[in-house]
Amino acid sequence: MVGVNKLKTMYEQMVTARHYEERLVDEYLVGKEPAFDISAGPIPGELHLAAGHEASGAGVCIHLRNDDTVTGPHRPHHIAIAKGVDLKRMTAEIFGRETGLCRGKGGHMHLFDPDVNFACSGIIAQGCPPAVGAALAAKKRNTDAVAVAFLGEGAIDQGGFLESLNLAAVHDLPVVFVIEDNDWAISMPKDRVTDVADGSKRAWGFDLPGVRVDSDDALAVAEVAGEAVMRARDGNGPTLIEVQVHRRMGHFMGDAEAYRPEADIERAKQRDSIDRLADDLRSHGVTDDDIDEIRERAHERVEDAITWAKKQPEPDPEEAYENVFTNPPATAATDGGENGGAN
Amino acid sequence: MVGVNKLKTMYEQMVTARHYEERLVDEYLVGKEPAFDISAGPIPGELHLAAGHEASGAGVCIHLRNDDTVTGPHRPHHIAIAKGVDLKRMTAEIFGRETGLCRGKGGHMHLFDPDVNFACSGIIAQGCPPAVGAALAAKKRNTDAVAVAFLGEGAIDQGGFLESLNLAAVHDLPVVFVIEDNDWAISMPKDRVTDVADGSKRAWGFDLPGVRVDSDDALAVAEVAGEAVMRARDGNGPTLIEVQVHRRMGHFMGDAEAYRPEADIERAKQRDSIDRLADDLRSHGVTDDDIDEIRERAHERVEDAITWAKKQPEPDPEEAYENVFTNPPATAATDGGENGGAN
Amino acid sequence: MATESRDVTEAAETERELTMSRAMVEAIAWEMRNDEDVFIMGEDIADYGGIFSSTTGLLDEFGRDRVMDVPISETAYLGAAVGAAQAGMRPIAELMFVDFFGVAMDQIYNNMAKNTYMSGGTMSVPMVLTTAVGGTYNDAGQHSQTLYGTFAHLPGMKVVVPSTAYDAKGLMHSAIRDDDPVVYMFHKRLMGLGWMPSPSGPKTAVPKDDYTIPFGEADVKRVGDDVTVVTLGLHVHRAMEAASQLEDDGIDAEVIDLRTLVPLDTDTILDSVRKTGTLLVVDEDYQSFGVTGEIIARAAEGALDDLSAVERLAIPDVPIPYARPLEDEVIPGTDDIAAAVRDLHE
Amino acid sequence: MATESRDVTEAAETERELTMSRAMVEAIAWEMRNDEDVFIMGEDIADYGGIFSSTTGLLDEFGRDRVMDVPISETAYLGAAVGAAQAGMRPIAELMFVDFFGVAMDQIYNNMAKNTYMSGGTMSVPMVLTTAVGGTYNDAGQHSQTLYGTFAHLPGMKVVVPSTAYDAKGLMHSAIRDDDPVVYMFHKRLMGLGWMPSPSGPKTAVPKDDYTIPFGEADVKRVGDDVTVVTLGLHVHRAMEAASQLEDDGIDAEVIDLRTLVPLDTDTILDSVRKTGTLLVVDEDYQSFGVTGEIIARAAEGALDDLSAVERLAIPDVPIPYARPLEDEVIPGTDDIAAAVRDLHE
Ligand SMILES: Cc1ncc(C[n+]2csc(CCOP(=O)(O)OP(=O)(O)O)c2C)c(N)n1
Ligand SMILES: Cc1ncc(C[n+]2csc(CCOP(=O)(O)OP(=O)(O)O)c2C)c(N)n1
Ligand SMILES: [Mg+2]
Ligand SMILES: [Mg+2]
Repeated sequence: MVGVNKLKTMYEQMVTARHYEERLVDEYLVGKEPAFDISAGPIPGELHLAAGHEASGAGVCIHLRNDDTVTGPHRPHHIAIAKGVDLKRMTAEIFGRETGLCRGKGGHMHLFDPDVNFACSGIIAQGCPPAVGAALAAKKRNTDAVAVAFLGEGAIDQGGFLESLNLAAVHDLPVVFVIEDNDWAISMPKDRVTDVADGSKRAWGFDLPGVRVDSDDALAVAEVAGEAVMRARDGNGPTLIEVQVHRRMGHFMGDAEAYRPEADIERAKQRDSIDRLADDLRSHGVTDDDIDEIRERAHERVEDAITWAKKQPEPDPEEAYENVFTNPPATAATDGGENGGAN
Repeated sequence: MVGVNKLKTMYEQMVTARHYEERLVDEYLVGKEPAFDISAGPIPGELHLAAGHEASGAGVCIHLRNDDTVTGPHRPHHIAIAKGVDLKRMTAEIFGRETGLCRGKGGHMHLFDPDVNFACSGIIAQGCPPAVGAALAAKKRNTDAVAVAFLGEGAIDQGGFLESLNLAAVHDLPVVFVIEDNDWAISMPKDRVTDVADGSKRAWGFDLPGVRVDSDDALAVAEVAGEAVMRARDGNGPTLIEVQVHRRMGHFMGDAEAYRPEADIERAKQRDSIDRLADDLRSHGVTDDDIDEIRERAHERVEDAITWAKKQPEPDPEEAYENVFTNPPATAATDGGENGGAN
Repeated sequence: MATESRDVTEAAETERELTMSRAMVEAIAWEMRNDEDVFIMGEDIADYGGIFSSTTGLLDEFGRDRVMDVPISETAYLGAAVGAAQAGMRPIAELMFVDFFGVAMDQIYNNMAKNTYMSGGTMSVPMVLTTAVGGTYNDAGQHSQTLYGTFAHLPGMKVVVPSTAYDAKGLMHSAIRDDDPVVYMFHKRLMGLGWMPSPSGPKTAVPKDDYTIPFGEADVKRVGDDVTVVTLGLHVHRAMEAASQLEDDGIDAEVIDLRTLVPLDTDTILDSVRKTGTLLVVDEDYQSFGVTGEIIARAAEGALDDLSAVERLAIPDVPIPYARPLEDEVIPGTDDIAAAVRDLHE
Repeated sequence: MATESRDVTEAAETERELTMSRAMVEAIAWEMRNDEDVFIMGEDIADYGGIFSSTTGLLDEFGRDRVMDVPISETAYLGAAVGAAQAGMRPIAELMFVDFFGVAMDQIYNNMAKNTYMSGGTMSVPMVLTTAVGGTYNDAGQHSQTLYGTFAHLPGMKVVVPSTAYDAKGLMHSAIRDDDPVVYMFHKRLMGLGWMPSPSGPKTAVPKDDYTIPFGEADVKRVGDDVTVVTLGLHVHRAMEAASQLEDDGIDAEVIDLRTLVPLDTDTILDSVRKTGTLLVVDEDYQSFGVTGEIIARAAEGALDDLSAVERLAIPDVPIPYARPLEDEVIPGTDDIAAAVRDLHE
């Protein structure tokens, strides 16, 4: 059972994520208007926003501890926030600053926070095997830590995910796979790329339990995820979960969504998991004032993070040569010999 | 229904394959005794023999035409023979001769015979995607040709196989996947690497039909495969079949099988699908004389192929530089510039 | 079908300038119109028209059967392209970013590239693998590589890297008609996308008719006596800009656009180096064990006595970082090229 | 833990010669005994002891929890090794043949090699990827490659290629203790397998105690004044044999065993080339865009004025063919090396 305190926490995380991304849109568009140039402005490069996915990040991560591992996909903000990734340093990373989580080397698809065991990969499904590895490490060390891999519904056709199901199953590893089904893989609707409407069915061929949560009802997600995480923590092996979420925006910033029916865009925007969870809170006796307070706190936290991040220094160009190795070889020969450090 | 003529054909193919491999053992060991040196003798390199797998090759390929495509794995002889690959040129290839199927470039794991649309890959499960592609080509060209991909039970955990199931399913392609379950992947018993005892279950997660044939009864295989091939030919999409076969020998020549319980080796040798099919033939009224005649014909064909192959010339070393491209670039610069053709 | 028809059609066509993406698509469409066996597969290539506009408009003309969106299963669909090619079709298959090669490299390398040789020439694999390469827009280490050297190192594939619309069209015609597997690497920054402005060089006059550009012929973009600059892709344009700057200093650089890495036009490089005596290789791939080393080695093998100095500029053996100052540091810029040429000239 | 303890222990140990496979396993076992976080995963590494005897006996001593057979799912288990390493363990993961890299290259390259950099150094990936390389036993194009250049080209992994039992042990200790991902490429022909006889060189005296060999230090196997021969792996032994033959002709070759490709010991190469003036690079990988080009380029960059001739021997940009006369043709042999040195010496 997911009590009211947890629901409040989830709500706060979801509001934080949503507001965070709304604010990122503003910041991202600086320097990109009127002509959109992906490499211009304070936040260059691709930006994949998760508005509409929040219920899945919050509903799953509410059950996790710092020593549990989460691997995220290319659309990671809501998950990172729910997992407790440092919001200031994450924002600084997205702004490409020296004090960012990855010192400006990773950017928004590659957020790494070892303090809360969070990592991403921008390659489809490729966060799954490392999550299995984290679960394997937990098992070997006899801790009761678990690992969770998030992926999109478009990733369920990728070998790296499918192989991971089997490896996790055969060793009964404490890992939960969470498919975020937002109906689209960029421009491809799911029925164009697979016959299986319910992605959790993929589990069947590996003798694993698969469960689908048919709406982005955060409470429902939290209940299903709670069972899966407990199952993993108790040493009873992996679970595959699919959660129906919605993509409220384009695939990435700049995507005009010409391929997407108007009605589908409207539908995605109507179903708001955040409003629904607010109603749930109210039905648990949480007052509108309390809810407003949570919202305000979340908004403030977001503003603080963004303000802080924008004040951070950019990395010195010479830092590009650092961190290839944790233990850099003594010889300077590694990076191109006498001509290393090209520019 | 599989009539007696087809059963006779299957029997002949199975006897051919078994005898062929028995003879290959002799030839392979030439120059490798008393000390086994994998690179010595007339047939160097790895040699994976399929004794005990014959029912699957014959039972499936009996339904195929020359314009149907088959992709084989690293253990391909019985399948190649059942598909009608030129036995002489295949043997010359295994002996590394100029007139071999691949002019001595491929060897036994890489048999290509475009006349009957047969190809192999020595990389686990990697024959599956090209089979899907052949099926796609057939569909695009509106022929009723089909494609069949063979793989071992050890290959069902490999992304290339799993992705292929989905791609075939979503386009309803005329392709049949055949898992040959011989209980072992080199030294690894299947329950060490997957939780699923019945590999055909992998189909479930892709909304595909999966069928297992629980013994290497060639007739049973032929019946199941017949349905699957017809389904494909009629435009009704792919099927996954698993056939229980037996590995009567080591994984490859030279494998002492120290990891394998004596009893398991004995069990594999006792169940002989060839004897069983002979009994089936008898019950269909085929006489012992007829059966002997088939056997003799098969043996003769094998001897002819081996005798012919051994008389073939070895390739000229200079041929190593040919066939990188079908359409070699005009400039000699491709293979290493002025120093190309190293030796 | 005209070959190198630039001269013939130039008069009529100079008015019509195309972006590199439009030129690529024009060649693909021509071939699809003229050969039923040509079709194209990839992620988001149908309705979206390719993330980098490499397939814009093809769905409308040719329909879903010939312009196929595929699952995010690169191993399966690139391998399926191999199978279809072996069956006699001429598939074009797009790998959205070259950086994703690792999920499908077995099909690319062990099947697509090797089956012709392994089959002793009895099979052909007439397919084109198109893929977007390159950085300069801060997309970080998993989306900004060129991997030129990785593909060129492994025998069996022809490797094409166009730098202008004219070349993009002619090389695409050649690629589709070629009976061998061709890896066609287009640089995002050169495509002429509204949202990723190109430098001025890649948009060129492009004949309406079809024409081919043979593989293995480098293009001397600028004749010069002092220093040879060998490069490809985006850096052709940076090298040309640097050469203009250098003119003012009285340095006369020769700029060579390789256009194809396999086959490699060693002769053109050697002729130039024999003339100038100095060689700068500029590349957007990782420095060590790649393109720059190979070009320098070929020059050393073929013209050692004429060589008085060599130098290279490439990604300095680090993954490609996200933040602008870091990415700018590792990708060779116009000024870096000019400075290196000046050094060599001294 | 001794470093380069050859001198100290030599007296006591010269009697004990080991094959390269025994030396590798001895180092792995020592590290597993001394560090609970070290474990090993791979196909057929438990009961079988590794197809090339790279793990013989480990199952008996350490049991199935630490010596894990895995499904034929290279992406999953190599990626799992990355995840376990990031969680603080020190996995060793075997890729049975390097030729299979293509089914798992994304985990190897985009995660194992890059995560340290992409995380700005906040994550480490202390894992060892062991893999068998090389031909000479007629296993054809999908099982005979070395792919040295492919791995060395992509930054973020250290790349180790031992050529003797002594080096194999010391480099393995270093690899396991290193906080970075190390690709440890062992040549099948050097392992000392009963069924694939080694040349006489790789079996050496090996100290019983643990010791490390630092990465980035090439080994000058033979000092000579006339020609520099740079090589690695199996070809160290072929080059040494060639050098013996050449002695009779009065040609004094210097033979350098690189031992690690990343980091690369450029200084040792340059010192030698400055002395001899001529350079032959011998490699079992494909010729173009690989190891040989890089070594020649470094020599040209660093010692152009001292260089009077360069030459290379490698696989001539063809997949590796099966039949004996064909494979023999493409893999450089002792005689090829001797002939090339003679040419250079003229
Ligand atoms: C192996 C690989 N192929 C393709 C891509 C390009 N790509 C990035 S996101 C994406 C769509 C993913 O869809 P889905 O998994 O449903 O996640 P969503 O974006 O909907 O959250 C694709 C194809 C990639 N990053 N990696
Ligand atoms: C991707 C890949 N991984 C590993 C191997 C090495 N290998 C060759 S055969 C084999 C076992 C295959 O077992 P199975 O699929 O059951 O076929 P069987 O040999 O039993 O017929 C392995 C692991 C390979 N060829 N390709
Ligand atoms: Mg999606
Ligand atoms: Mg098997």
